[in-house]
Amino acid sequence: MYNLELQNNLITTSVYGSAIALILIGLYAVLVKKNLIKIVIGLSIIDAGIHLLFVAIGYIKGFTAPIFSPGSENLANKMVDPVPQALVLTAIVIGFATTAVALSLVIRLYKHHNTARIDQIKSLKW
Amino acid sequence: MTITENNIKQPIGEYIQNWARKHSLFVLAYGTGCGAIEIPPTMTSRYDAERFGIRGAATPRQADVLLITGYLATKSLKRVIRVYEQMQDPKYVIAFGSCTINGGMYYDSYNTINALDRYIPVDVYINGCMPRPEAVISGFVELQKQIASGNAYNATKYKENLEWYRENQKKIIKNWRMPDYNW
Amino acid sequence: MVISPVHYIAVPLLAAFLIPLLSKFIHKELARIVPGIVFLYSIFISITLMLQIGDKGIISEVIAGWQAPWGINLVFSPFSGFLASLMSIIGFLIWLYSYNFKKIDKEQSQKYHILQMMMVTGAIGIVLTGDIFNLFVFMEITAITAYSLTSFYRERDGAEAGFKYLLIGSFASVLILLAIMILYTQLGTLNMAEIAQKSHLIPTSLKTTIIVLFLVGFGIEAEMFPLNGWAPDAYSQSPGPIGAAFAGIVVKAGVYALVRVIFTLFDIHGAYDFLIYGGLITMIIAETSALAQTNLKRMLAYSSIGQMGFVLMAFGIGTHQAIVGALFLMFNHAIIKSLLFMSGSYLTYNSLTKQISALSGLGKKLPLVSILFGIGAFAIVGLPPFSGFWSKLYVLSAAADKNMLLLIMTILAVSIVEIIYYFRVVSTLYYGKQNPEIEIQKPSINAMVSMIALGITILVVGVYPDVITNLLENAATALTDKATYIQSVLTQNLPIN
Amino acid sequence: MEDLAIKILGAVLTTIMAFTVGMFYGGFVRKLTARVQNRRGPVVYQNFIDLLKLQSKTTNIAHGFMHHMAPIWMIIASLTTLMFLPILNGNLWFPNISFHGDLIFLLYMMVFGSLGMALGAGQTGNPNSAIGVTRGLSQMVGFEIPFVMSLIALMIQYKTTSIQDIMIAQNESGIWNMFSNPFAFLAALFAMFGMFRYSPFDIVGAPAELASGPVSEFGGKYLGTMMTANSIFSFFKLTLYVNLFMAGAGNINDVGIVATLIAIVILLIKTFALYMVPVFYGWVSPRYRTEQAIRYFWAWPSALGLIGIVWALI
Amino acid sequence: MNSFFLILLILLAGAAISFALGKISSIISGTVAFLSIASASVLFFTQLKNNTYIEFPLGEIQLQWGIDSFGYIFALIVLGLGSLASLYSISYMQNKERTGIFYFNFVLVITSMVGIIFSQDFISFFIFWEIMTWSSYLLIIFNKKDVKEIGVKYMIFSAIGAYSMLTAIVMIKGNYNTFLISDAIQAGAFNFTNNEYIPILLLIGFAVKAATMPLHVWAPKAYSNSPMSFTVIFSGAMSKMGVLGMALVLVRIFTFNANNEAILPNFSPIILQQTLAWLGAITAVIATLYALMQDDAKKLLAYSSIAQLGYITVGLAIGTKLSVMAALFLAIVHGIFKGALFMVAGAVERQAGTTDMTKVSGLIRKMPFTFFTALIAIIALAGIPPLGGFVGKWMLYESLITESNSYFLVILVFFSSTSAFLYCYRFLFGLFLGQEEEATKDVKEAPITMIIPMLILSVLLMVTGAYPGILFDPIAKGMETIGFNNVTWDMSVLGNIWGNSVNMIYVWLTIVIVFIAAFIFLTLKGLKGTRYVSTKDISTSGEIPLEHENLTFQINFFQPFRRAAAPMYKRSMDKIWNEIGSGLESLFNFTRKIYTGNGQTYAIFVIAFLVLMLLLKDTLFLN
Repeated sequence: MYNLELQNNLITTSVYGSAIALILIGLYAVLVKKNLIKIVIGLSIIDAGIHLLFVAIGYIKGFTAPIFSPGSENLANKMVDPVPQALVLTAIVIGFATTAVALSLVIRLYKHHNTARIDQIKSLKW
Repeated sequence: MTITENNIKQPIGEYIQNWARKHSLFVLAYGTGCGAIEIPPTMTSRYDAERFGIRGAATPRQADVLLITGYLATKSLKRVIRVYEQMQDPKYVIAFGSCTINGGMYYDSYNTINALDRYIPVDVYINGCMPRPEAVISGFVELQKQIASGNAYNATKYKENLEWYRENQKKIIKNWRMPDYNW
Repeated sequence: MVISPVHYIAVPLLAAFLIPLLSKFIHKELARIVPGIVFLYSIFISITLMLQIGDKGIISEVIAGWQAPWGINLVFSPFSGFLASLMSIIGFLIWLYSYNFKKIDKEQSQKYHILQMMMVTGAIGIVLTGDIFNLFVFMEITAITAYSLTSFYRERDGAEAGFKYLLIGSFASVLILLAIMILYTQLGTLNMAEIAQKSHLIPTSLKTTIIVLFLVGFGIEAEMFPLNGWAPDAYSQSPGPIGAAFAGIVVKAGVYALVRVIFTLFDIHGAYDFLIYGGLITMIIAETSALAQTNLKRMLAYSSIGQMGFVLMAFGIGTHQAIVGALFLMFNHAIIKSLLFMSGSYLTYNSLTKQISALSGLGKKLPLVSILFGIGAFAIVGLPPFSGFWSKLYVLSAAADKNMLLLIMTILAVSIVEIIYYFRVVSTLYYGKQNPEIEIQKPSINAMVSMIALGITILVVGVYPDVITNLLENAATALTDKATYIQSVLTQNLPIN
Repeated sequence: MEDLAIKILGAVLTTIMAFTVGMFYGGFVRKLTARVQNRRGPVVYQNFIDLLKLQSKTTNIAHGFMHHMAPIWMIIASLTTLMFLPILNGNLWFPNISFHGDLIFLLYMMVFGSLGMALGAGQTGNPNSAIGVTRGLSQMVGFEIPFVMSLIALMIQYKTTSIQDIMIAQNESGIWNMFSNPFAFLAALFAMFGMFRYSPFDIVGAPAELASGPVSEFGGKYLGTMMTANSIFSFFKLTLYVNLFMAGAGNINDVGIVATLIAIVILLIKTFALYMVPVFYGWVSPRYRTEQAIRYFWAWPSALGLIGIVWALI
Repeated sequence: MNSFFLILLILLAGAAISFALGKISSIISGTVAFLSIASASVLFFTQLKNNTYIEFPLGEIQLQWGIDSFGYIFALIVLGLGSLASLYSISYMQNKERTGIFYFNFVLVITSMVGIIFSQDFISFFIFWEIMTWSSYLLIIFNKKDVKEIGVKYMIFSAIGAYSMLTAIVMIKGNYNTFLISDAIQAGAFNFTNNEYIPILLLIGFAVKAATMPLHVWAPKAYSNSPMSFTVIFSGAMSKMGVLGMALVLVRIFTFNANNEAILPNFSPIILQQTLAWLGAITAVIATLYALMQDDAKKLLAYSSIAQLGYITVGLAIGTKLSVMAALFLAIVHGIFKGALFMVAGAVERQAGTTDMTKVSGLIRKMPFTFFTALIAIIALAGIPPLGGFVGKWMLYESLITESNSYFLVILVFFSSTSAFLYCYRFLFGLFLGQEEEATKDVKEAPITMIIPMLILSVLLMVTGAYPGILFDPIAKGMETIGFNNVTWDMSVLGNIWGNSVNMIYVWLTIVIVFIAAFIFLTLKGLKGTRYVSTKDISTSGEIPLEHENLTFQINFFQPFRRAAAPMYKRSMDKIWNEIGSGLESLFNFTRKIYTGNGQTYAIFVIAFLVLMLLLKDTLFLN
């Protein structure tokens, strides 16, 4: 079980803070910016923020990477949980795929509509 | 069984029928000319034709007497013939005023019939221009006498001499377009 | 070879990898045929496994030998098995239908078939997996393939719909990921059975936060109002059979996830009311929006959203019978909406525009398709003797058991709206003026077969619902019986052989 | 057997009486109208002469089967209603076939004749006839409302739908209904104006506009038969009113010839008195338009009828 | 094999076969339909014994079918009229397209009605009810005229009815845990003291089919627009299914405590009873007023059907022995005469091409048998003695006056009934009387297969007039089944509880004797002098109508009446419903604007919803 109490470490706090800031920045981009590319970038930023947050939560101060290598067997209880990192890796891949699809769609939208403003692309409505 | 009255012999059934016909004359007043104005005083309180059983009828189906009141324009003739033929036997025609007899003051008019009985058979003529209601009533009384004696058979004459009448009628009426006499 | 639930996922993945190679080196046609074989195999697995669990209860299969709490496992319970079988069958029928579908063949049809296969695989994965992160991954597989399929036609609006879907879908993935993260920090496990076992340990406020995140995240996939802005566009712009797949497969997976979270993971009763009201509002908004649609596929899309609202609401009632009813609704919705989308897309295809008014008089030119569409329309509004009636009856009588008179009346009032727009289409089909200029593209035999199969299913289930109710009873029991689920996953986890 | 013979005899007697009285009433009306207009007028038996003349017409025109049937329907309606109406209160000689005169049956049977005539008139193809018929039917809808209201008031009052019972009850209490429930009587009286179609409600025949309306194609024997039916029918209507509101005539215990004759005389007096009301009203009123007539009936007479019902309920 | 299944199977097979044969020949298809319905009728009336029941399960639901004396009444209408109508439609549908679909749905409607009569449990009742609804929907839009308006309207109102019925059914299941009608009755599901909404919802459901105001607006166009051979069933038999249901429910509401008299358990049923009765009467009045303004004979008949159903509703709502008997009698007789009238309209439509009374007139010489049927049926419809219609009306009035205190109701009903003479005359005059049209010069009498059913129905009307007892017999038995005691009747004597009676035999005797005497007199007298002339030979002030001129008075027929009754025409239920409909539609159009089409807006929705949920999470999930 992990404690969620915030460690007094300034660095850790700043990591959490920047993660949340990233999420909010991304959200701002997605919700307010009109340009499709900017929206896609915003989505990526949100993803990045989430990933950062997850990794940060998984990290315990002073623990090492969860890699078993010769000579590190005795460090087994001093390792951080590998699962969040594994998850984040997967999520990054997924985010990559999503971004790729998104960008291809943006290209096609631009071709069809001659604009990249999301508020002008609403031929499907109601 | 016959019954004799005024030197005329009739079977009793016919006598009764004629009596009823005589006392119940439904008049279809064909108000073609100025004579029509004489009909209201004839029917209303001063002269009161109803006491003779004379009564207005609205349609030829119910009428016994066709009253031609005054001059008859050629245009009206067609209607008069039509009405006359629609009436049911026994039926009588009273022609009213000089115009029906010889054209009267319209004798040389291009569109007035001069002698009515060339076109339909007339039972009683009432002369005068116009005849007073007394004269009209006397005409009716004359008709009643004819009916009672069984002499009012002009309708039968019309049927018998239909061709002659038609010939005369068609001389006047150019666009005939009427069903032929069908009874 | 031993049949195990892993084959559901492994075989299509392998096939997806092999298809480009095969088609390049052996024969081009293979790219289109192989997915069908894969689906057939899935159906075969489904049948075998469904027969197996008849006596064994729940099959929990671990991947790569790791024991349950630690490794990723697949759970084939009567509930998930029912959905997986349904999805494979619908997937197969959709493949059969879209095989040499003219308009798809104009584009790159092999991509289409791979994507479609992967989408179904993802959905089946969602249903089968016992690991919450794995569920997320499968959901992303489904979603990404769905984005691509939505914008498959290189027409003007496909990309737009795809982008909207992607935008909202990304939110879903973010929220679900966030929820999984918080969950993991609290419990240190990702196994759903274990989470279910330990969920009472989470502090209440965090627990509700997690639930909210999950609900909103999966709610997006399950088309809950107001999270369903993407849905009408995606349905209407995707190829016809994909619309059917959305309605029959993708959304079902979303609903599955939502229901799993509420019923198994947290078993929180407050969420029942949320489901009822959320479902009800979804239903009202969607059905009333469908009323004024002039575009057939968009109308079907709204109707689909409304039906999903109905399903959610039925789950929200929460009694056994209601869940049976909800599952019945899901089943019906899958087959009926698939039929409607399939026949509807032939109708629109032949009318040059997707407008309803352009369909007039097609009933004479495409008699069988029109009749099938008519059967679908009659069934979905719940007219006996078609299958839609029974699901409605189940849900309504479950609601009546709880004495929810107003709810029943609202549902039925909304159903009247549904009747109006469906019957408008049917009457246009049969009794509109005919447009003589249209050249008719007759559906191919395989498409006819798949549609007729669906139509016959509707009729058979409608006349004799017993064929399906047993399955549904078991599934409903499996869903609500949390203890058995936990027990069978956590203890019966010996790897088979 | 004897019973049957008496019934048949009674039926014949009733018919003859109704016919004669009806015809004479018509003659009286003509005579009186003439006197009011300061004329001598025809003889009182003028109607008989007219009838005789009409029947002795040698040619008759029919426009088809329904035209031929119309007078028959009217005769059926007149005679059937008459047969089911107690003429004299329980008198042996006028038993008819009445089952004490059921009001609702009579209400509906009364329409039979109108419908028959309307059909006959319709077949003639004469537009005037059809217009007359629509007027007549519309007017009927008008006057039936107050009429039915007053009938309902009576039925409530006496808890019976039998005319005979109503008569007996009046005789026993000694108070005529026209006094015990004046509102209902007034409503019925107004309805009667419409029923007899004297001015101001002579919109059906309306000689100046419609050429005698429905009957405009009927002549000869048809018109004659219609006249007969109408006479019988007006006698029926009068008797119905007298029975309902003026205690009818005769007494259940009087079976002797003299008593019967007295009863008949009483009946004649009552009916004649009642008959004069619409006739008097007609002398002083010009003709209404159809919609005016309908509104007339739906306004005050109906209100009176309602008050009558409330009165009876109280 | 069980006769219940056998009958339904025969009918279904008939439907299927006639559907398959529709492409080949409409006559064969129609013959198959007729044979299946006729043989099902024969089976029904010979094989099925009263009060036989079968039970069988469908899943967890126990279904029960059976036939009791009450259902028997309606089986008489459905199967009798069904056979005749299918015989009639062989010729009627002869030259039409898509006859396969027509006969399929036609037989299916009959099947579902038979099913409804069989059903002793709500589930099969509802299933058959819905089958009836949609198969009739397909027939209504069969003529492809105003499909959207008519069909959708019909479907909406049917759905309102069916769904309120379904609500009641599931609520019964929820509260009493049964789907069986008899169990529900025993548990007191229809009883007002237990709950008000179940009987009311059921009544709404049935009232739609019985076209009671304000749920009647679908009826006029639906009746007039479907093929006439179906409207015979539609108006004659299908509307009676609503009557069946209403009778079942109402009798249970009112006679819960007492068997013979309507002793009312508490106050609210009285209100319901009065409301329903008034609604019925107002329906009758309004429908009559609209009927007499119609220029299309079919529409006229449609409105008149609604009016007649209004009387039936009144009778049922009053709920006394005589009134229920009157209502059921009227139901059967209405089936007969309205069936005959719609057949007449169909024959005219087939022979003359239209039933617009401004375009057709003077058909009496061309179609004498049709006219005869029309005449007889109209006399019955108007309630003029001595036909069956009068018997029903008489009982209704007597019951209203003598047994209930609904004196003001009786005025309404009477007003409607009197105004009915207007449209009755209009129907006969418009189609058959007056001068002959040039356009319909070559019209011939309808073929024999159409004439025979019409004549059979006319004869039935006369028989029911002279011997209403033959109908009283099944009705009385049926009424005893649903809870009345000692329902007495006589072969031809009608009696009320105040002791007054009408003997129909005497009425017939008088009329026949007078008729014969008058007919002989009038025909033989002056036989030689009597001439039959054409309708052109009329006295129009000597004017001669030309051949192509038609002087028949047809347009604005009841103008004076309309002027007099103008205030009553001001508002129409149709308009009100349309306003409600368009109001709702614009509301829906407004709400769907939520889907703006802008992806960003949807994203904002998601976030807003998330925030909202996060704010409300504790109140939502922790209760």
